[in-house]
Amino acid sequence: MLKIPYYPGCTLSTVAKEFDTSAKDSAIKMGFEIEDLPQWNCCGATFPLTPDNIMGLTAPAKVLAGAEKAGDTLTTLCSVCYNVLKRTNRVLKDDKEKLSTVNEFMEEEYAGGVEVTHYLEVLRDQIGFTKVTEAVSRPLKGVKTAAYYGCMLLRPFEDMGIDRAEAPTIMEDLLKALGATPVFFPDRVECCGAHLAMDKPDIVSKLSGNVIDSAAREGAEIIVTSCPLCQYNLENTQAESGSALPIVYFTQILGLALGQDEKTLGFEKNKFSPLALLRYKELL
Amino acid sequence: MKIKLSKSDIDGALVTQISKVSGEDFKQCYQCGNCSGGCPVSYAMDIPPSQIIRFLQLGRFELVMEANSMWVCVGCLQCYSRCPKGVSAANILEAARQLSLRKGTDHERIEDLPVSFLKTAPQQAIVCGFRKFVS
Amino acid sequence: MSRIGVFICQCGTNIADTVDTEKVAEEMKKIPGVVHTQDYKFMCSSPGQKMLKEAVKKHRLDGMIVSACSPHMHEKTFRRACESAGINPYMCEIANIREQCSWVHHDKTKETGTVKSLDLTRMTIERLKKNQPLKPNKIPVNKRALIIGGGIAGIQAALDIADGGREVLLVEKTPSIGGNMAKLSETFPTMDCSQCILTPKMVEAELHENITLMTYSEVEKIEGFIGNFRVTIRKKARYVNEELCTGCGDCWDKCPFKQDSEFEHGLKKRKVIYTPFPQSVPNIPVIDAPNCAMLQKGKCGVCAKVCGPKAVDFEQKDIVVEEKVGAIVVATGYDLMPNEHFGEYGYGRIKDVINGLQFERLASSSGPTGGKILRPSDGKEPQSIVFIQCAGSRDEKKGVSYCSKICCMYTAKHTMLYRHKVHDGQSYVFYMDIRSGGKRYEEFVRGAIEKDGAMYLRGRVSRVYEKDGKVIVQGADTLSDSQVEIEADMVVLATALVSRPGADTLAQKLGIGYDKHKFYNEYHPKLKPVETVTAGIFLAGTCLGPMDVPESVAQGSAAASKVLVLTSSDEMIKDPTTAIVNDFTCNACWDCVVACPYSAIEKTDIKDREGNVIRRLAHVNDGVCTGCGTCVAACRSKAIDLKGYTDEQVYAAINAF
Amino acid sequence: MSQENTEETQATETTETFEPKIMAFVCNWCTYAGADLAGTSRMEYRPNVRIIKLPCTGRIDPLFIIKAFENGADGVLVSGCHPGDCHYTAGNYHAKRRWIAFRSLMEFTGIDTRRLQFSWISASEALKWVDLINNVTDEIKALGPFMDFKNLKG
Ligand SMILES: Cc1cc2nc3c(=O)[nH]c(=O)nc-3n(C[C@H](O)[C@H](O)[C@H](O)COP(=O)(O)OP(=O)(O)OC[C@H]3O[C@@H](n4cnc5c(N)ncnc54)[C@H](O)[C@@H]3O)c2cc1C
Ligand SMILES: Cc1cc2nc3c(=O)[nH]c(=O)nc-3n(C[C@H](O)[C@H](O)[C@H](O)COP(=O)(O)OP(=O)(O)OC[C@H]3O[C@@H](n4cnc5c(N)ncnc54)[C@H](O)[C@@H]3O)c2cc1C
Ligand code: SF4
Ligand code: SF4
Ligand code: SF4
Ligand code: SF4
Ligand code: SF4
Ligand code: SF4
Ligand code: SF4
Ligand code: SF4
Repeated sequence: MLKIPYYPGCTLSTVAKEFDTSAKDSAIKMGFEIEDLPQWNCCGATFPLTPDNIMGLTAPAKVLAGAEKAGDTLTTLCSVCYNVLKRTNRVLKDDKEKLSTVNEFMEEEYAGGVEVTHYLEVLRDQIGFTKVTEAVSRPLKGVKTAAYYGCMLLRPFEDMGIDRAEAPTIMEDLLKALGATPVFFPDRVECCGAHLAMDKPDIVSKLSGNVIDSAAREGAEIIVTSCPLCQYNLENTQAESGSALPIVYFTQILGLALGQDEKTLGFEKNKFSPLALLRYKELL
Repeated sequence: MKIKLSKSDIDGALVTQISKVSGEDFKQCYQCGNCSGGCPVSYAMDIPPSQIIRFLQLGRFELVMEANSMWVCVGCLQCYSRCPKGVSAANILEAARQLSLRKGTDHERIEDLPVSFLKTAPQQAIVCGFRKFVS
Repeated sequence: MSRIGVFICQCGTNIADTVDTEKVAEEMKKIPGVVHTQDYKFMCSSPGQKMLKEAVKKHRLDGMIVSACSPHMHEKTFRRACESAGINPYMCEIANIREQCSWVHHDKTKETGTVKSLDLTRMTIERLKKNQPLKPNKIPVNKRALIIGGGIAGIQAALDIADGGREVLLVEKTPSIGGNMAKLSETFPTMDCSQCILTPKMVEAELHENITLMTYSEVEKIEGFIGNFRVTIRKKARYVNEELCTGCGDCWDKCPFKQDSEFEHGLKKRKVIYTPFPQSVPNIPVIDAPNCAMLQKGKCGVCAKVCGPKAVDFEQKDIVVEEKVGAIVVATGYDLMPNEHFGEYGYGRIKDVINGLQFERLASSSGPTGGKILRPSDGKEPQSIVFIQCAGSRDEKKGVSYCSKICCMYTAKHTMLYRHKVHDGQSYVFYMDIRSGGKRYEEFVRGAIEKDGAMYLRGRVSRVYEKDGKVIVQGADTLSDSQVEIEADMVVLATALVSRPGADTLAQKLGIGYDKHKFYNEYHPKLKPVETVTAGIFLAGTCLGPMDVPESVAQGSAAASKVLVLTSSDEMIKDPTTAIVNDFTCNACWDCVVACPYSAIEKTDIKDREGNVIRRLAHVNDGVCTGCGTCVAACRSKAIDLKGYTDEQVYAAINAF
Repeated sequence: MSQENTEETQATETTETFEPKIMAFVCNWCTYAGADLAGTSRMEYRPNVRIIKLPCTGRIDPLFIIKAFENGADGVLVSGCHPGDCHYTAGNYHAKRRWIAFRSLMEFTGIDTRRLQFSWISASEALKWVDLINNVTDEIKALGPFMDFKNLKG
């Protein structure tokens, strides 16, 4: 079975465990495996935007160095981890001087031989969405599902390149493969407010509120994301505002479609579970 | 506001420093306003991103440092992604934060954060927040 | 008119679907004068046309109607067919039963379309009965061309026409050709030296066997019409014999008196006997008569004494010549808006406030400072310069409403020239918008900002004043919402381009239109950009409105090509649709003369044998008349009519309605 | 419709079945081409109008209009290039001045000025032409047949 080295990151090992497990279980259903790096550390959760900040690159560089031992690709799930690792990797590959400076701060040197991919890319480019459809045993027929991309999965385009930055379809294509009806809504690449949750909750409410309203207006019944912080912000905002769209990781929906036992998918952690809706639609 | 403009302002040391730290050349910006137009939080900023750059072009470093803009910027890169000149307001605001934090003054203290947040929030939010707000 | 053929086209099914063409053909046969009718599938096809021609012969037709598509489509086709069948092409008329009938009335019973086709065909038949055979006007064409204005646009036009093998007369008002471009230092967007690219063209114009230069000359009168203009030109006295002068310069070296140089815009003096600039073409001086001691007071004559070939001639007089040409290109260029418009900017009061052309002279290596940027007041190198854009432009109240189009570009150029010459100098540019449309233009301006560090401020300057040897500029930067004050060493105004003084008088002489800013009007701003309403007169360059060198040159070439087209044959064929005056009924009220938008109607005198004027009459010049018919409707005595659209023809159609 | 049978039908016509005759004087360059375009675009409009093409609206003599009414027109339409667009630069200005004078003359002679309509239609305004013809036809229809001149001519 195809085994791909995998970086879970802090949040997926704790608060967003369901993201991690649903992805792993789904992979097996589709005939591959993602395997935790034997050793890893926090990526820093933010890519340093000032080019003079080399220290900010060392944490993700360590992850990359570890990954290099496990293979030549590294996959991730969390949008932020993906962003930080991919951009760092790019900088280190392009700028040999920076690479050697960073290497001076690490026990194990990184040679620049890793390709960072997202789980979505693995599905699209390595497995193929048609294969995914073949593995589907519980098509999500008629479920109007909105994919919320947020910022980090897509931007900046020249570094991330996963899909068109302003008009991505990778998640919608996956949703289609699962039999669901993707809902394209205007705010799907707008920001949720991210870490401002820490000290400016009112801004987050506003931004996340916009995202939810925008999806709801287009008739979404479920929102999927690939970022725990997006999930957190959207869900919290909803709790405040009283609307009740389930906001889940795309892998949870994937798991459902692949016929995994819904009890293993962690929906109990969601403030608003999609299960009732799916039962109502007689999909479960 | 009245500005007396001279060469020493335009090429001022602090402005040069922020340009160096951010890696951005302010002269590149042509003040089209796209960044401010798309920035999800410019409504909450004292000075919106494009005007931050304008003040830096004019050598008004102190105005930039006094404004809340850098602390409101969420780093979403909307500005940079859509800037027709490839200028990153995000980098510039990060540089402003860095210059402020590198003086050793923190913008947030962990003690001040609500416990509920610390308990439930994804780690990444906390890590990221501290990277942005604490020296 | 007695033998008319009527042909009804089915246009495949395009007409036949909604018009019963057979019935139309039948009905039309009943009209007196119609001797033959026929409907056919495709009238415009070769068999269709052949059929027409055969019918003409067989039925001895002397006129025909084709009821078919719009005349805009096939009128020419059918008239040509007529002509080859031996009847006058203007005896063929089209009834439009496709675009204006079968295609717009979708009634499948054919009732609607047929009724209308009957009406349209009948009206056309009645009209045709009043038609007269017409002959296209043939006008002889004089192949010489006159160019008025020897700037880059005029020079280009002259060279192209001359290269095309036609004789050109280039009339320039000042002592040398070259115009404003001769004053420029380097030129955007490529920054090549203006003199370097212009001088060879000036010399080529001087030496070209087909070009006659008349500098220091002005057009006084223009008569005639397309192909046949008579032009009166005054060649002003130079007081130097052009044949004898060798251009040695001894005269101006020795002349003891000085005046401000027009060419240097007052930044330098010239002698009273002078050439405007060293590369002048022709390199022959003129004496500035009002300031010459000899000519005014009869004392001096130094120049004449030192002149080896004895070329100075104080007795010289203006010469007035008449020239015949077939086409005229007007390329009289522009001026900068005069100083007095800028009270708040201190122009004329503060020495270190100058205009764009003055800056060009400062930057020019052949200029008054040898190419060093030095400020006029004390000759010091300015450490900071403020450029004020839209000075006078886009100022409805005190200046002109339009954008001068090139000042954004030349200001960017000036900041670059300044930075290249004064490395640590800082330039500031106040602008309202940056207008740099054009190939590589935007990149040029960005270069000034990004590479050469010009500080652009979005706002207008409110005032400029002097303080402690500095020029204080107070304006706004709307981008930062602030009032801005700059202590500058020098200020350059990007002054509006305006039309030449006297542009209107010249236009009136030529009979061409001009706008309220006295820029000349093109015939059609998009499709006839270098033509005027007066046939045979063309425009090029900045006399039309602000434009840069590339555009002026393109227009010079465009005008030249128009001239070459016009002079490509000895005769011009013109549509015979022109007005004609009935000599017996015209009572010389001149209503038509006033109404004609083309000044095609002349007031003529009828003289008896002794030469006494016995009557006056309107007379239409076929060469000029465009056939609009405005005069006809204006004439209260019904003494003027329009061939092809006579009152009779129109009434016949109305009566058949 | 030939003249004879128009008169015949008119006698028995009620306003509902009355089909007005409208004469249009249009310039060759703008309105004529606009009307052609309506055809090229296969638009549809009321069949009541008969066009007389002239080089320019400047050519239109007020007497043409009177003549048209005399010959049984129930309405007359005059249309040319937009002001400033005249193929002959200024013909339509002259025309406009003339019409203004003519309109007051019409009023004076007691013809309902609604029977005479002016319009600017460019070569690209096929739709405007269609609307104009439809509207004018409806309006004239509502006004009923124009009898004054016909009776005069009688
Ligand atoms: C400060 C400044 C900088 C510029 N820099 C640039 C640049 O870098 N690049 C660029 O492309 N363009 C530049 N331009 C624009 C450029 O000067 C013009 O586009 C060009 O000179 C226009 O040429 P012209 O032949 O139309 O008119 P002109 O150069 O004005 O020539 C007209 C000629 O006609 C003559 N004349 C006028 N009236 C009569 C008459 N009645 N009878 C006979 N002769 C007559 C005049 O004496 C003159 O010689 C600049 C303009 C300014 C003001
Ligand atoms: C939205 C818009 C609005 C505009 N509005 C205006 C306006 O209001 N006023 C105005 O003045 N201008 C306007 N323009 C500009 C105007 O369209 C252009 O200036 C003009 O059409 C250019 O004409 P052209 O002949 O140079 O090129 P084109 O119109 O592009 O014609 C080129 C022709 O060459 C053919 N061709 C290309 N390659 C080959 C080949 N290898 N072999 C053979 N044939 C080939 C093409 O098929 C085409 O038919 C507008 C433009 C746009 C985009
Ligand atoms: S989008 Fe770019 S060019 Fe436009 S104002 Fe912002 S930084 Fe400047
Ligand atoms: S990165 Fe900051 S400045 Fe740029 S759009 Fe996002 S929040 Fe606004
Ligand atoms: S003449 Fe006109 S209507 Fe007849 S076939 Fe040709 S295109 Fe059609
Ligand atoms: S006029 Fe005489 S002195 Fe003067 S340039 Fe001519 S030849 Fe020389
Ligand atoms: S005569 Fe006139 S031009 Fe000659 S030198 Fe004397 S002042 Fe000069
Ligand atoms: S070209 Fe520029 S400076 Fe000149 S008038 Fe236009 S906008 Fe103003
Ligand atoms: S308007 Fe008629 S009468 Fe008067 S001058 Fe002209 S042609 Fe003669
Ligand atoms: S037809 Fe037109 S151009 Fe000709 S003379 Fe009459 S008004 Fe002038």
